[in-house]
Amino acid sequence: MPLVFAGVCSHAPGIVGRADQADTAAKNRLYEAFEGLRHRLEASKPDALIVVAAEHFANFFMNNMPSFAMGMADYYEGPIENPEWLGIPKTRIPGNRSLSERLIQKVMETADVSYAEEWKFDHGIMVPLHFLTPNYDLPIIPTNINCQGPPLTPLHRAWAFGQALREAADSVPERVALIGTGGISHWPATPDSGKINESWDRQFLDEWSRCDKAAMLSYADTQSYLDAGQGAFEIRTFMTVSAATEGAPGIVHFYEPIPIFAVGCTIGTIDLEAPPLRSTN
Amino acid sequence: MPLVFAGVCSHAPGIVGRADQADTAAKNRLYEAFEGLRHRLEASKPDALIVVAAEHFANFFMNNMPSFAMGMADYYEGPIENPEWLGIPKTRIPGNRSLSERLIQKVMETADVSYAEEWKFDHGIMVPLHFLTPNYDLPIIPTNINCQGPPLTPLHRAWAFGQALREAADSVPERVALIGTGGISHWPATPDSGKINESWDRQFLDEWSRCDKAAMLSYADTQSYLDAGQGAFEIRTFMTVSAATEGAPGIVHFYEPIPIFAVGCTIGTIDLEAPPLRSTN
Amino acid sequence: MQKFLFELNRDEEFQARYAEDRRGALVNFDLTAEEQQALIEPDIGLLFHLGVNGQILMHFAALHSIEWQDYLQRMRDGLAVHGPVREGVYAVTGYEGVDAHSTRLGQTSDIEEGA
Amino acid sequence: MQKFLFELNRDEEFQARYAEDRRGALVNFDLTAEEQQALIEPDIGLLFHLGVNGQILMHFAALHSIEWQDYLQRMRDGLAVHGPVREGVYAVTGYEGVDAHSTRLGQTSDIEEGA
Ligand SMILES: [Fe+3]
Ligand SMILES: [Fe+3]
Repeated sequence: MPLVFAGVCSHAPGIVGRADQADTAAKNRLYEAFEGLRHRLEASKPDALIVVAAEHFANFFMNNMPSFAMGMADYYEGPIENPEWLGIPKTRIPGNRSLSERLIQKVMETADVSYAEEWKFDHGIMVPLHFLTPNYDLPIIPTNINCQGPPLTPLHRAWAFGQALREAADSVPERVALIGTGGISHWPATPDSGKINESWDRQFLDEWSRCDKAAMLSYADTQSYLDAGQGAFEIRTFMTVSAATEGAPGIVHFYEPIPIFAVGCTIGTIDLEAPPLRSTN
Repeated sequence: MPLVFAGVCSHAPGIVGRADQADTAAKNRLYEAFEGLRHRLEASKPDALIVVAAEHFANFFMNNMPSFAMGMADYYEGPIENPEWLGIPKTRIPGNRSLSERLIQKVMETADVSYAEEWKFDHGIMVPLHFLTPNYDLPIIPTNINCQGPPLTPLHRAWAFGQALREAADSVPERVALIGTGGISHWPATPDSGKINESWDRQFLDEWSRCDKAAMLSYADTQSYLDAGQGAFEIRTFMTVSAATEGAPGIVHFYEPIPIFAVGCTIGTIDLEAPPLRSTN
Repeated sequence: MQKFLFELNRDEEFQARYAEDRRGALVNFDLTAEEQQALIEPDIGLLFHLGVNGQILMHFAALHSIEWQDYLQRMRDGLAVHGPVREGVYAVTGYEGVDAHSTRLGQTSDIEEGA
Repeated sequence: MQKFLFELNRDEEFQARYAEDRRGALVNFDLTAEEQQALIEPDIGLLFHLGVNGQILMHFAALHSIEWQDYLQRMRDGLAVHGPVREGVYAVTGYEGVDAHSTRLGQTSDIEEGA
């Protein structure tokens, strides 16, 4: 049935792991926004949640680095990181192998994916789940886009992947929800960690909220790197959600740079009920 | 520069590993055909050889199974199998990382590939190289299509991959050669090993030689499995070569069922100089 | 089970550990007692019946110096004793065998008998 | 070198082996003497200079109980001592630092000092 929910959020490990070092008021504002996102997700009564992530060399390495990967298991594990470091205990996360298989076969019609019967979630998936499904009771379909090891997934192929995900989600009887998770500008795990280019972020989020495909596809990695750090390569995850909901407006519920979390923290949803946007392409 | 060579061949491990158990005359006919293929390849003066293979759970497993993979290293190793069992000693095979990177980036424009900085070649690549580059002095660009673990790469995506490979090969200054390697009908490593459906093979090779895209894309895996065994899933490698040379006729230099080699042994090349075939689509 | 064999087939160091201590090499894999026993014997026919892909099993058989024709026969025997492949799609098709097939094609095949 | 850290980060058993015998855990990886020494110390700054991706290095630092701010400082020190990242594309941009940045945004950041 048609996609029941689509949204985006940040996943930086500091959001949970360094929560005690943050400005309390800023942290609380972010946590409330995550709470709001959880309520919206729950209200959509999903049978499963596709997470479009950009993992950080936890499962996928240069010996076999997929442009796109999709999980195909009945359960997963996470976090792969030290639980004390991340502030999230190790747990088992439910999947849905049958649903994964049907989605993967449909996606494979137009995009080429690696499927994975094992997957140890890193903070890129665990931080969103920690806030959105704190009881780990919603089956997760993990997906990954290579935003880390060049050659990276081209932006226009991330768009094609988003379209393929949408067709797949609409083709199954289950109520499928979708969330994309990544940083916008940031310099994670570098000496510049904490740096955030707020105006760059606000421009990207403006384009994202208007589903401006041409504008979003025009970001070149070399320029993004200079302006917004290597973390900005993760805009692919936000764009995949745009592609899956092309023509529907995005709502930015929260945006605030929080340097100790090393990212401009973002919470957004797509208004799937709104009249289609006039094409900007 | 434009692709300098394209061909296809079989790769069954028995061709080398069980050579002493075969009918001597039949074995000699096949080995002569391989020798002819080597001469044609050498005459094209290639700088590198792309091998489109269908490996057998040597590097790629269901924990991260790519639809398409391409090697990106300066050297590889092989065979991964026991050298006595395969009849080919362990060796180091040259690659070309720079060329790989440029090809991969071009292919990624339209097909989504996993890149691999490590690759231990199995018989699927080693048997062809044993005959075609016996001194291991030609840089190899290994590529792989998932013909083993379902969900398999869809046939029409293998076609798209072949087109992408061709565009990539034509875009680099190097003289690039291409070979696809797989079985046609066969039941490898099953109790029915040795079975060969000769009429099925001859029909497929007829379609292949006429580059009949519609006919080749119409093979459904469920039917191929019944008629031609699970080894027939490897027709994707032959079709990738057709897609890379669309409109050019194929020449079958050799075809003969040799049960102890467990496959209808096949050697073919594409006539890249011939006037284009009238479209059959 | 296939994951264990995949790792074993591609890693010589792991093969050495397995040679020394078969049961110890299995500890990190999620296996039933039946699967463990089949791997330790090794019972090629049972492994095939349990759903191990022949391309993976082939190298495991070679590691145990099981000759090609014997390997094929063990798979056939496994199906005869235990029934059709339990998981996966493989169905036997009633093949006449390499010897008869070669003869019909006018080829002689010089197959060594036994293991 | 990154492959070693990738394996180490994702495998608790491997972490235990590394804890017991750092040099022994490195034997199967194709590493220069400088790389080996940097991994054994561990010299976070040198590893970053040598081109290890920060996302990989971050967990290696956590494994050695190096606090976040100290980890960032060691990377900065590595670049100061050894020069820019030798392989890969990373270039430092002259960031003002989390404390100053937070203050400018009206946030207090309660960072623990030292390791
Ligand atoms: Fe990230
Ligand atoms: Fe094969």
